[in-house]
Order: sequence, then structure tokens, then C-alpha cells
Amino acid sequence: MSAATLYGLCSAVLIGLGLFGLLTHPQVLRKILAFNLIGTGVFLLFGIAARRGAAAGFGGDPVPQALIITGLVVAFASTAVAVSLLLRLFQETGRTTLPSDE
Amino acid sequence: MRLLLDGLTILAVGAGAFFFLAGTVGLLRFPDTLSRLHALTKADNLGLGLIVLGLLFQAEGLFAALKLIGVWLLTLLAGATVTQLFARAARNGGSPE
Amino acid sequence: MALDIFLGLLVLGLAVWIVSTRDTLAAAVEFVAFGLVVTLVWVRLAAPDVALTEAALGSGLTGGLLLGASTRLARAETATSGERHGAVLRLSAAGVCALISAAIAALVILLPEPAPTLAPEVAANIAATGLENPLPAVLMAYRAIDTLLEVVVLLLALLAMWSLAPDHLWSGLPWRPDAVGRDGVLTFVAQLLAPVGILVGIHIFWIGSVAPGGEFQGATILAAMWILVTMAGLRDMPPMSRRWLRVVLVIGPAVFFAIGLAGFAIAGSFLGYPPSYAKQLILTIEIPLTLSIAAALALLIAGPPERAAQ
Amino acid sequence: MAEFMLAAAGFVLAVEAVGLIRILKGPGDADRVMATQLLGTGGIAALLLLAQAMDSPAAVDVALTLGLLAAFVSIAFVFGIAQSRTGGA
Repeated sequence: MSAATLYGLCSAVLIGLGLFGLLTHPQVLRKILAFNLIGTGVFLLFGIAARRGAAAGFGGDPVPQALIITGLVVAFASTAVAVSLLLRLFQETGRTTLPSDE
Repeated sequence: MRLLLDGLTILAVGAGAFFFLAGTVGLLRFPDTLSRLHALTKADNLGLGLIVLGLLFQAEGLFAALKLIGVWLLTLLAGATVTQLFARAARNGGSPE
Repeated sequence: MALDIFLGLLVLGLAVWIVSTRDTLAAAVEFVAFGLVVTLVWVRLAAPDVALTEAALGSGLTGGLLLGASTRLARAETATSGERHGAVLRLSAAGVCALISAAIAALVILLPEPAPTLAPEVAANIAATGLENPLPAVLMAYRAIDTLLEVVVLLLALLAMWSLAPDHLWSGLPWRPDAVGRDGVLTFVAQLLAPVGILVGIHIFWIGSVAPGGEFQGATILAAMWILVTMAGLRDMPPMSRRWLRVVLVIGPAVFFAIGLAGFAIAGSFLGYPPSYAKQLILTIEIPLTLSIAAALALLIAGPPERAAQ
Repeated sequence: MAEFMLAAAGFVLAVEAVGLIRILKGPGDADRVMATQLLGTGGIAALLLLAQAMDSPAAVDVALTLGLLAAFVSIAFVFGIAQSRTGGA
């Protein structure tokens, strides 16, 4: 098994773990953290696609790598918006959790 | 010459790794936050310094060597000052010990 | 390979910990540690540009943002740390997530051999951009529209954040911590670290054309240093209504867009660069773009206006 | 030589990982704050070793960036803790 496949399996577990955290934590901040875990997992998938495409003297395919950089910036922007939404929720209601519908 | 430089590198990097280990042992064994802080920052910064020293023997060119030293100086400066802040936070009731 | 297995286990271990810790603050610290290990993984995957972005943005700035939020919400979070959804929901969520993980893992194992790659095309066309590092070449030429829109996304995110402010605070100043905890040491750190950091940020931006680095990585470091100076109380953030601030925010995408339009005339397509001075044009875009990105990132960290402008 | 560097990087990381577990258990916030600094130093050492072992000089720039941002995160955290303790939120 190559290192790329190893990290690919790692990213598969990471996406599952992140999704689990996103679904099961009532605290919004924990959901945001879990969302970032999913993001990292997805970026790692792109990363192994890039690594497997190493050719022409490059250690990895630069196109998926460039997509990851774009993705990281957008993930940061959405995290920042989510955090400010949470802070607003806290100021308005004094709560930091989303109640479950059960 | 090559062999001598490689030997020096192994010696210095090995010593550096040892200090990282020492830092962690201190962290596990020391009883309170402030002394753990001692163990951690001093040993780790020394460990990093030794590793940088070891890598200097392998450095290609002056700029690469200066950059390595720069990384260490930056870590030292940041570490020393940030540790001061940690210690204050700990003293102001960060730890019940 | 042994190192890769170890790094993979470390990543997964930290991820499990982040999801399962009760204390939110501890989870945020673990996230910073997680980002650091992921940075090492990017180096192992021969993606140093991505490693730089992860170290600066994914771990550093995002970590700082989440830590800041969790300390601000520490009391409320501690009160709800025991709150959990019911066992049925947790179990079914675990099942669904395990299925999704298994499906992705199967996909990873069944990836086609040999892997499809665009690397040869990049190698064949990189000379036309005048750059030596393939990533900025892809970001600024082949996928230039993505990059332009990405900066627009940053500005839109900032607008979304600002619009969360109550009406009377619109065009006010972002939240600022009290002077508590701010003292000589913090001032000293900021005075010492900020100039060094600005230098490193410019260095990372500048080497981008020949080695890993570039506008996003450089801008992130600049943004972090701006926030550091604000935290230390050396300079306050400007009110949102400042004209210069808004000019800095839009100048990068504006120059980018203008040169893109000029591409119709000089190279026959939107964002086309004539090969003879492609590098000069890309640099002309990148310098204002770095300033705009740095300002947008710093303001996203600072948050919506919460104080009225004096 | 490359194998030795990789092994040393792995060793430093393993040692830091053990330390991290200790630190994250607390008991105080200050202990947790130390985690960021601990990992910062260890991560920088590992990156420098990797740069040499994998012949990828860019990893030194990554180490430089990491050093700066680790300090930034630590400061933000210490400052945030001081704030939350005085009810500044």
C-alpha cells in the first residue's frame, strides 16, 4: 500500500468522524469544529489525487493542489461567518446550542 | 570530511531528540504547572537548537544556514515571551494546584 | 512509510479526541494540534504550498478564531458540556457515518491506475506565465477565474459578517477585549513579533513565483500580525466605514478584474495574458491582491462591529 | 542519512504526542495553553528534519510560518483566558 492510499483511508475515516460530530453535538462551536474536520478530510482526498498524479518532475499534480488552496481559504471564510453567527446567537438568546427536535 | 559532518549531524540531532524526550519526562513527572512550564520550554528550545545545529552541518549555502538559525531565533524569542504570558496566566488561577 | 503510518494514526487519534472531548476549549486546542499534524502530512504528500496554507490559515488563523470564540463563550459552553442528543440519534448517526466512510475508503482503494494527471500540461505551459512555481501559475493563469471569485467570496463573507451587526452599530468598530491581561509583556511580544512576522509574510509572498509560497500564504501571516498588534492594544481596528479600508479591500479584486477585462484587448480572452509580459501582469495583480486578502482575513477574524464609532 | 532524519522526526513527534496527552488532561487552562507551544516547537523540529530528509527546502519556510502562527495562537489563547476569567465576554 502506498502512502497516498494510506492517507486516503485516513481521510475517509476523517470525513465520517467529522460528519458524526456535526450531527451529534448540540453545541454550535463543536459543530463548526467538526465541519472543519470534514473539510480537512475532503482536502486530503484531493491531496492524494494530486500525489498519485505526480508527473513531469512535479511531486504532485499542481491543479488539485491549487484547488485545495482555494478550498482552504473558502473554508476559513465560512468558519469565520459561522462563528460570528454563533456569537450573535449568544448575544440575542444567551444560548450556544441548537436544541434537538426529539 | 563528508563522514565527519554526517557524524556531527547524527550526534547533534540525537542530542536534540534526547532533550525533547527530557522535556516530556519533565512534563510527566513534575508536580505543578510552573515547573512543568520550566521543563517544557527550556528542554524543547535547547532540543530544537541542537537539531538546528545538526542540520547546519548539512546546509547547502549560506542563505539556507541563516534561515535555519532564523527559525531557531524566532522560536526562542516567541517561546521566551509567550512562556512569560503562560506563567502569568497560571499564577492568576489557571491551575488549582 | 513508518512515519506515514504514525502521522496517519496521530491525525485520526486527534480527530477522535476533538469529536469526543467534553470541554469545548480543549477541543479547540486539539484542533490546533490537529492542524499542525496535517501540515506535516502535506509535506509528506509533496505539497509544500498546501502545507504553508494549512500552517498559516487552516491551523493558525482558523485555530486562533475558534480558540478566541471558545474563550469568549467559555461560561456558556461549560454549562452545556453535558448536553447530548439521545442514544437513538447518536447510534443511527454513527451507522450512517460509518457507511459513508466505508464508501469513500472503497473509492480510495479502487482509484484508477495509472492516476489521471494534468501535471504534464502544467509543465508544458508554465513557461508562458514566466513563473517557476507551478501552483501560483495554476492559480493565476489556468484557474484565474477561480482565484478571482475566491477573493470575491472573501469579500462577500465579510459583508455577510458585517450585516450581522445591529443597525445602530453599523459602520462601528469590531469587538475588542478589555485591557485586562494586556501588559508590558504582551506589548513587548507584539512589538517584537509583528515586524519579524511582516517581514516573513512579505518573504513568503515574494518567493511565491519561484518556490512554495504566494499571495494567500503571505497575506495570512500579515493578517495574523495585524490582529496581534490589535490584541496588544498598540493600534485599534479601524471603523468599518473608513474609506481607505474599503479601498484596500476592493483594490485587489478590482485590479484583477480590470486586467482580466484588458485581456480581451491584449490577448483575446478574459484573463488572458500575453506571454511576453505575463509575469509582470501577474505581479501587478498579486501585490494589491495580497493587501486585499490580508485586510479581508484580518477583518473576518475581528468579527462584526460591536462598538459605536466615536 | 535521510532515514536517520525521518526516524528523528518521528521520535520527536512521538515524544510530543505523549506530552500532548498529559497537557490536555489539564488540570488548568494554562496547561492546555502549553500544548500549542509544545507542539509548535516539536512541529518545527520535525519540519526542519523532514526538509533535510525529503530534500524539500520549502519545508523550512513552513517551519518559519508555523513558528509565527503558533506564537499568535498561544497569545490569542492566553489573552482570551484572561478575558473570560474577568467576565470580559
